[in-house]
Amino acid sequence: MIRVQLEDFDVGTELAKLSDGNLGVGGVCSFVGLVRDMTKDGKIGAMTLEHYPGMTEKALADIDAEAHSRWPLQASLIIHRYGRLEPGDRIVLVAAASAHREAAFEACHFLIDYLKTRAPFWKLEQTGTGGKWVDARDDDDAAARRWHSVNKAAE
Amino acid sequence: MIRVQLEDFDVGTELAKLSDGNLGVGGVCSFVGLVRDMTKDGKIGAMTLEHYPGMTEKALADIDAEAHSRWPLQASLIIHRYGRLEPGDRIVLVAAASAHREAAFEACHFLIDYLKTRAPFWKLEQTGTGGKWVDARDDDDAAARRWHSVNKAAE
Amino acid sequence: MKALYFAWVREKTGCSVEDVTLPKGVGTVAELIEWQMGRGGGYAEAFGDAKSIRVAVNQTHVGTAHPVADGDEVAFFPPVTGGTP
Amino acid sequence: MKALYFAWVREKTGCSVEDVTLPKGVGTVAELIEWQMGRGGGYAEAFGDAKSIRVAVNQTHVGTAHPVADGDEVAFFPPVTGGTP
Repeated sequence: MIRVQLEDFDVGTELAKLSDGNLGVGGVCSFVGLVRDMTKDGKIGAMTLEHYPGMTEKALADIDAEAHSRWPLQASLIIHRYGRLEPGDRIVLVAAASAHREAAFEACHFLIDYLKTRAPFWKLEQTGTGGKWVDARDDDDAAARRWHSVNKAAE
Repeated sequence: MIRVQLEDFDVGTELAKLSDGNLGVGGVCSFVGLVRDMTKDGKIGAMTLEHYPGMTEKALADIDAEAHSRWPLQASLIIHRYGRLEPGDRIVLVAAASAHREAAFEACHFLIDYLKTRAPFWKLEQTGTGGKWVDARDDDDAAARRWHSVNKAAE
Repeated sequence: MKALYFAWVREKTGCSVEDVTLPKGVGTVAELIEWQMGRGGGYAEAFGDAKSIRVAVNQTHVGTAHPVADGDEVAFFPPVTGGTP
Repeated sequence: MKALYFAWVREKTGCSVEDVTLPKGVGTVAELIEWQMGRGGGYAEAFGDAKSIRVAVNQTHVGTAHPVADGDEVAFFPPVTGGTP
């Protein structure tokens, strides 16, 4: 399941939905991304996340489908917010539910790594001196690339 | 933070506590373990988790401290239940909060792998034909061993 | 063809969405970028560092050799920065 | 010495906790296990497959060469199976 929204989300509720009514789920791995008050360029007050409506949903659905093709998942979830966010606010939630924990961990890690290089979101940080578009990080590309050689996890 | 308890826990509340008031947290990785209705030996109705009060808390605190010594964590959490549990019930929650996602993922994975081979819990499954103590799995030992060679994650 | 601009590409061109009639001889993403540079002003600035521009045709990431045609939705934007640390 | 038994070790011995006076010549975990086997009945059965028994002295996992002394808390149990799939 994928969602792109302005509003915050309730992590407990969302994770519970992944296993509700499915007694074959042994584990749910999740990752919540938060706005920090500090980046490598200094303190930030808030940020605005711009995205590409339409393509965002398509890209997230593709990433989600790719995870299901690689690991034996019972359910998965990507929720990504856009708009103005302040330090401490939740940005993103990704989660994967599987019978076994290895698949849940790997798929969840894959979801966030791929999302960072494929989903059309751009961060504008409000610093003391105005707004600054965040540069993409080389290590994010490297993190996503490492999954190219991973075929299918052992259960 | 570690807790050993009979009662269920609220995943959303527990995860929110890990970053509350700490604007340096960029990500929280968590894993929730659930009782399945099926094991390799067949369908189960419920299970009872026995533990060693005193040593359990000590073992979990040691595992938690080890995670903090290996990764730059802002906070971490282990909650493990004992007593009677039914399929679909939550058994365990582990989580790690860090400035960067790699450390959060690796530390969270480490917590659950180590817990499975070091924390004194034993599962008695109620099957159609009575109770059966669950055997330890070789691949759990292997999963824990792999961390012996991991020194400290790149941030 | 519908052209979309995001983040600092949008700020530099001063435009979010526009209808573009593909000029003669422009049949690929690379040729379209070259044409955008030739428009001068904010466009020249936005497309001056072509290596920093990513392109999606009909909402799919593509390389510079990808064809473009009337009726396509072509988006120009910087490398993406969603997610989290 | 205080002896504790868990899971199927507890079920076979029929005992959760007991006070044990260390017999002469028993100074290590290995010697203690051997002595337990010699007690017969459920103890012989529980400790018959010594490879399946794990031991903690004063709430820390130890190997069979570890010393035991009066005043120790010594726990016997199967390999642990907490957590989740």
